Amino acid sequence: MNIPASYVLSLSGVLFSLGILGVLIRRNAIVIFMSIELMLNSANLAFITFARMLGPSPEALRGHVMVFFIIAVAAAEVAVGLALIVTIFRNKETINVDEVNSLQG
Amino acid sequence: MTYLEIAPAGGLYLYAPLIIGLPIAGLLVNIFFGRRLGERFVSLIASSAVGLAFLIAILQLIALLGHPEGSTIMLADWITIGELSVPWSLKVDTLSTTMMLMVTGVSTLIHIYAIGYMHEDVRFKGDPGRYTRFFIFFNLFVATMMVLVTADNYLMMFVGWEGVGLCSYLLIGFWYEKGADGIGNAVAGKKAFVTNRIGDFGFLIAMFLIFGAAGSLRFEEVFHWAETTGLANAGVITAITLFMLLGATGKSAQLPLFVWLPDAMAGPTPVSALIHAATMVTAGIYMIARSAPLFAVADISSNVTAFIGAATALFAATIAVGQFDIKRVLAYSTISQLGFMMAAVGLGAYVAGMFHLVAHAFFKALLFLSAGSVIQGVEHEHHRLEHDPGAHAEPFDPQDMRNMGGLRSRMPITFWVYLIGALALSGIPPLAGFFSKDEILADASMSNNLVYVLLAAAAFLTAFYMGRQILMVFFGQARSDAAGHARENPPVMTVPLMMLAGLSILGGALNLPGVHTLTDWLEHTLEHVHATEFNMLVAVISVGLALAAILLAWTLYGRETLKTGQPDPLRRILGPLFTALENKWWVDELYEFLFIRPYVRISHFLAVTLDWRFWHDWFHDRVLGATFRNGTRWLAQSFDLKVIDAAANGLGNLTQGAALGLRKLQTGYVRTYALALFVGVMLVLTYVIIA
Amino acid sequence: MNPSTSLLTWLTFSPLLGVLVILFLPKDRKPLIRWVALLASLVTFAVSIVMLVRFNSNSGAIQMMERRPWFQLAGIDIEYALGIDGLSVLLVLLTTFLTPISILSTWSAIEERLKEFMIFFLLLEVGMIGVFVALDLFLFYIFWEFTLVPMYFLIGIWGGPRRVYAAIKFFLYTMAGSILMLLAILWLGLQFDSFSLPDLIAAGGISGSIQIWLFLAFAAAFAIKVPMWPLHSWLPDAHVEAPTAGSVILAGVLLKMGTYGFLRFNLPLFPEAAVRLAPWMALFAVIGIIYGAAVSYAQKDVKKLVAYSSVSHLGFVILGLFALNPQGIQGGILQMVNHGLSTGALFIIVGMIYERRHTREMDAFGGLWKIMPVYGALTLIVTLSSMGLPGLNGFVGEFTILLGAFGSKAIGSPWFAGAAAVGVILAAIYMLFMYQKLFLGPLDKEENKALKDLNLREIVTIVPLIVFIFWIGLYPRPFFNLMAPAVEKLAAALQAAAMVVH
Amino acid sequence: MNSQDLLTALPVLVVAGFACLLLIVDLFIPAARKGYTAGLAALTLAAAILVILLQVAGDHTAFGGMIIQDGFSRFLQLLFLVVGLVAIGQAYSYIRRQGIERGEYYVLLLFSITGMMLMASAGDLIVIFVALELLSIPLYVLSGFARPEPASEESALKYFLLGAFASSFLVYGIALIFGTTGTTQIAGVFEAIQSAGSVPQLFLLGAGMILVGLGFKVAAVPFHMWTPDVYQGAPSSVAAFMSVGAKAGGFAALLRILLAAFPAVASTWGPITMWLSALTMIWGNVAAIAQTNIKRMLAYSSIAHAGYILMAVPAAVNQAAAGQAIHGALFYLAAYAITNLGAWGVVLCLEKAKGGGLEIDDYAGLGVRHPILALSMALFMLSLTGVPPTVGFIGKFYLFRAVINADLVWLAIVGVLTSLVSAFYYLRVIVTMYMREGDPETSGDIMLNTTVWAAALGTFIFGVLPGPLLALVERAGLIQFLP
Repeated sequence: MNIPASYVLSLSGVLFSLGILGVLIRRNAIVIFMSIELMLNSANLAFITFARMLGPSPEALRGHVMVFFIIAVAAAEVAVGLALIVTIFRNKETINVDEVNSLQG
Repeated sequence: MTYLEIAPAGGLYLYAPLIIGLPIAGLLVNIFFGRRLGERFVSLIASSAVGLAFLIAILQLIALLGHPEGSTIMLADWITIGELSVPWSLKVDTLSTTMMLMVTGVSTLIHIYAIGYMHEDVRFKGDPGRYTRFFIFFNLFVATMMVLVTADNYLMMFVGWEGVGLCSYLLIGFWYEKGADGIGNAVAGKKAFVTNRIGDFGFLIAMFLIFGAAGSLRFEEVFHWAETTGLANAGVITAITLFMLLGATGKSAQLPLFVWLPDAMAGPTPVSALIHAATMVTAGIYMIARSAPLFAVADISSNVTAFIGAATALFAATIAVGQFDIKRVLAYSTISQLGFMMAAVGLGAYVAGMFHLVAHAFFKALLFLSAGSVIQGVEHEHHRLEHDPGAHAEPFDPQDMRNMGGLRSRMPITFWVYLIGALALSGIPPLAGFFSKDEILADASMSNNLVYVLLAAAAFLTAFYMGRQILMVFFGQARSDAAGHARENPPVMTVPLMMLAGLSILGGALNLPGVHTLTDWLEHTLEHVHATEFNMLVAVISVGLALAAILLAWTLYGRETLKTGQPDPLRRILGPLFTALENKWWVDELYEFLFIRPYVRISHFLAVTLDWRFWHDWFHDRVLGATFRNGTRWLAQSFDLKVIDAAANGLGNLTQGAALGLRKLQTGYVRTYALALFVGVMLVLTYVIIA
Repeated sequence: MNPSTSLLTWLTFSPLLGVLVILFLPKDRKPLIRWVALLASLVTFAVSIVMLVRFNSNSGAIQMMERRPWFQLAGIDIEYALGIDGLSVLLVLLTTFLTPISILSTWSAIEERLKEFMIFFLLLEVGMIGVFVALDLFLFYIFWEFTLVPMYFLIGIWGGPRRVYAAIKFFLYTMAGSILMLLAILWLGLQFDSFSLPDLIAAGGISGSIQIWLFLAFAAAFAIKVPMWPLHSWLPDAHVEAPTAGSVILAGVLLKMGTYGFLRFNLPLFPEAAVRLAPWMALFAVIGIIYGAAVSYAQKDVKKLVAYSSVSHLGFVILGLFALNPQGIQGGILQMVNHGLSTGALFIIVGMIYERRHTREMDAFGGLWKIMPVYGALTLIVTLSSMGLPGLNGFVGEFTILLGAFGSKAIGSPWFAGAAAVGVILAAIYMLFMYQKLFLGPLDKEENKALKDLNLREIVTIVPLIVFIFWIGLYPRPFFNLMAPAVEKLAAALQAAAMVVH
Repeated sequence: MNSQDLLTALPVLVVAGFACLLLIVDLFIPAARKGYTAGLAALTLAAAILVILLQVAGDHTAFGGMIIQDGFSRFLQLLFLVVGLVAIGQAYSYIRRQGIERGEYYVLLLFSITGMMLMASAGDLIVIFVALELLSIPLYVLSGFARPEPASEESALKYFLLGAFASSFLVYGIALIFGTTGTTQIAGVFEAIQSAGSVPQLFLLGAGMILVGLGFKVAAVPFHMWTPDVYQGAPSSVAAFMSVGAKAGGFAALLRILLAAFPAVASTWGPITMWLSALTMIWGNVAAIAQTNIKRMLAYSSIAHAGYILMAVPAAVNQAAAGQAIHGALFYLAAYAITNLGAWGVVLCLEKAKGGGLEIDDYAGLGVRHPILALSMALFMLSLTGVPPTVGFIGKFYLFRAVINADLVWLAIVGVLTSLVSAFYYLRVIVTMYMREGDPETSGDIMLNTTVWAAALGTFIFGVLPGPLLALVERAGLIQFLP
């Protein structure tokens, strides 16, 4: 069976928007971070789809390659991000970003 | 230009520059060595400098007798830009030489007189050190006056013109710490200078117009232009001459700018005699006579001049009647006499004007100096009495005629010379004043009746107030102990008086009817001067008027003389009118109200309200600068920024406010930032879609 | 590089020698530092004299030209171009002449942080000379802005109580103006691919309307510097707060940079605009003359009075320059010098009394002539020169300016000159008022009775100025001769432009 | 992949490789001797500089166009490397003083520099993404390097979250570009758009999102909010490095993409960037006025300067001015780097433990106590204001010239007016240093001071004789494929 690309693309769009929404409304650092991951993965989805639309061509590979890179980078970010969040939790006993606002003005 | 251009007359003209140089040399010597030299030498140097200058003038006279066409001595370039070329150069001709002789001559006498007078004066005023300064200023005056009269172009004349103004300023304010509440004299000096500046403004504009029209400021060229193209440019020339007239009214104390001269009496008496009677104040007359070719073309200006002169003559004479200060009476009489001269030159009777100018110089100088001798006689006594305990507590004015009386016997020489001067001034034949004044009246009677009537009336009053003065000062009995014990002054003062008296008697010989020495003499310089033939009718009338006036004065002040504290009999007769005269028709008050106070207010408004409060503080500091000011205040005392936004308003703190506003946006909440970022994204993307 | 061919470079940067020496002096060797600074400024003065000797006053062309490629900016050669001609030579001399005098004038006034003071002062001199000799717009702008920095420090560190305020105000105002000039300079550079003034003038051919805009952009910078009414608000602050030497240089030279800018750039670069706008410039000049005079009269603080009088005096200069005829322009240039001398002297004089009494309120004085005769006499001369008494320098300038303006076709009406002449009356009023307040009347204030008359150093400081006051007043010919050819040239160019306009 | 490719990419490879190596070597360097790590890192950078200088001039591509090594990239890479050297010099004593000396610091620095260098020579959107992350992630860590200092951690968290957020937009943008053009190669994208007559909406959306992602890195308003907080919280040495390096990296990619890949839609991004730059200049300068903390003040100033550099982008739309604009931007980046590093150096000198000595008031009396340091700072402030004779003035002059040349006079006017506003808060520092009493003590070691003095000298000398630097910039030549 063959799902029309547009479906998939709109799905990725929806995911992306959900991600944004999450970043904007959630307070928990980890959840915000997950929302960002969501956005990245929606991008992955888009890449794959576009690559598939291009059919078997060398250019299509770029899409696939990009996806791998994104995954790798995301992983790196997870590493850094979680580490940060943990250290902050050690200090503040909370990961509510709204309580992390000593720097301002 | 060549260093020297000497007219055929040759050698003697070469010395002309010395007439300026000598007084300058004198004052330089006194500036640098005066302190060490001591009074005797200081006065000697000053007087001899002027005396030598007088000799130089005589040399010029001799030279001119040979070659009456005169000469121009080029000293150096002064200003040369494009077509404008103004040299330092002297013009020696009969007109200027007349002035040279008169000025240096009278100055010499007054210098000598001042040796004695100032010796006393500086001691009365308690600052002997200032003796030197006086003679420095005096020399400076002679020098600048010489620049004025020898100038061969208007700009150089202007140098002298303002130079004498400066000297008058310095000498009026010579006792700058005296006078009304300590500052009176200084203020009088300032008043004189500023009033003159108003006249000078006219002079300046006149020069601009001349240069614009004639393309030069040198007399020959300007006059040549006027004679050749005069009628074509009548309009311009009228404007020029009117502005000149403004200048003349300033310097020669005519309506409406005469107000400074009476106050100028604050200066020491020799100053009043020399500067404010004999020489400087006649500069205006001299300038108009000098510019005869221009006035010849501009009838309107000439008439205006004549009327102003006549009006001033009468106006000042009326005021003189109501004065009690011996010097003020003479001051107003000076204004009045200057009015006569002004009227004369206005009528085109330049010779008559110059004649009266010279004659007046003699007897008015004489009168002032004698007045000075009176004053000093009284003051000397007063100061002596001051020392015995419990003498006059109330302030004593040695110049007030009401404190005098009966000086005839105590100061005989002074009395006689004073009498001569007074009679000359009143125009009693055969004294100088009679001939000179009569010539003017004769001219007026022929050309302009209104002017004649005004002048005649003025002449009548002149005789009257002089009579009044003589009677009040010298007759009756003393109205104060000071006057009671006054005594005659030393010869160093009285000798010059006698010499001047002589001149006042013989001065008329300069231009006797039918002989016209002066006329022929000046003819070499002033074209189209006419010798006024003697008019018996006019003469009789004027003499009659004078005698009548004296008689009237005698009936009022002579028959029974004034007692101490008794009011002036005129007050009874004239009532309020006399008050008006006494208060000089309130002209000063009027000017105060019309010009001075408004200017002070305006400048104060501009300075405080407009420039400072509005422009500096409000607009720049509040509106523009609040940011910066707040910032700097914050710097100066490490102000906490949070406090500032309470204070500030206007555009400046709009920035400030904005800054703080932006600060508030910076909440520190990640999600706020993210939101901001997202908003940005939305903006960009929407733009992308729309565009 | 050898001094003979690059004299101007040496002239411009010779104060740096002094800076270098002072840098290595310990900060507590105060007398030494003073002498070194004075010496350095005197050396500069000597170099400027050499320059004067070399100067050929018969040619209106730019002389001692130095043109070196400096660097390339986006294809435009920016040159290190120095040169001097009749328009600038007097101002350079004025600068080198006033600097040692002002250093002398603060001999005893500045005690703390003397080292920095002298360094900044000499740096300032470099900037000022540079402004007057630079012939490349870019270079000019650099010097122009550079002068801000040392002056800013001079006011801000050694100034009066509100010094910081005054300093920042001074800095921002001048910068605000010059920034617009910067844009105009950029625009010119783009049009002609060159910033070199001679080339730009030679190229010419800017259309009328654009000329107006460029003219205004340049004028913004210069008018603030002059300062022309109504942009004068920074001046009283700067003057009142600045230390004496600062005021002297500020009034004596820095303000002239504005008028010089008009003369050097606006007139030759945008002649048509100059002709078109001359009446307006004249109008503002005249307003400035009257306004400045009136406002001065109402001041209580001597320094403020003198500051406002500068507004009036420089109004005359502007009026003369925009008469656009030889009389006006030469008078204007001479008046720049005169104002530098007279007002400089006035500020020195104020400084002397301030050093003694630590107040500048006129009411605190009176009758000083009695105890300070020398001081009184010298002040009198300066006062008279400042109010334009014939025979002294001020008169020659003002008269020629007014004469030029009166007959100027560019201004187009004698009324401006006529109104300006009223300023001469008003000048007498406020100047004599000041003199009376300080020196005349009774000596009734206790604290004044003990004042000492000028000492030798102070007399030496002021006498040179007096000498020039008389010299220019009595025999200005040499000064006019220096500028005449250059001015004739400029006037001719402006004539041509006027032809185009009308 | 052949040796040619390796040679072309060598500078990047050198830094990357040594960085990995150093990661291991550092384990064997005792904590007391972390100086060695610093030294080795410095050597690495020096080596890379050498390599670049030895590289054959001209434009080369490697790895199938993934890497472009042209004058543009070379110039920027040199800039990054020099900045890196300075950063190491400044950090060495500072982190020790702050008690956060760990070897990773230098390694992370190297990695970040690698990312920047890749940014400069990226020939493919993929590379740009990777480079961006390689640039950023180490910086996230470095910002939090002062843990358990809460401020530091907080700044790291903010930077991290927002950075990731922004870069996810970048990624999605790339995805859209890829979808509409079928390639991620810059050249390819360019050709694809040229050949395809019309521009699809999605492409524009993509372009916009990429703009956002990079705008975040260069701290352009309104994507700047993180800057002040992060600069304030992060260790000053890191902030110094960030303020120059990250910004330059962002601009490298921005210019490259917009000019080389998206010229076809210049009519769209031209106005956007124009407004962004205007907004950035105004906002940055105005907000800076209110700051009392020098680090925040410098943060806003860096925002403002991003605005100035951003002016070059819309200016480059205009063919006539394109060259000047790019050169102007490059020169300004260099000038800004010199001046700003110097200024931060002074900040480092005055900073005490626990964020003391960071208020502008703490600078009072510096002029008397430490004349040379104060003079340098004054010079930096004047240069940031753009007052001659400083390099900052030349930079502004150059940029404004390009902008006016592109007929964006109003933008130039905004520029000059805002720089007038900036004069105020820069002067405030000078005023505090010279015109107020105070007794600040400084703790600068020889290396730190050297960097400051060098920067001061550079600021002044390149202000008076900008010739060499200008020559370098203009030799950098235009971006490859520039239409």
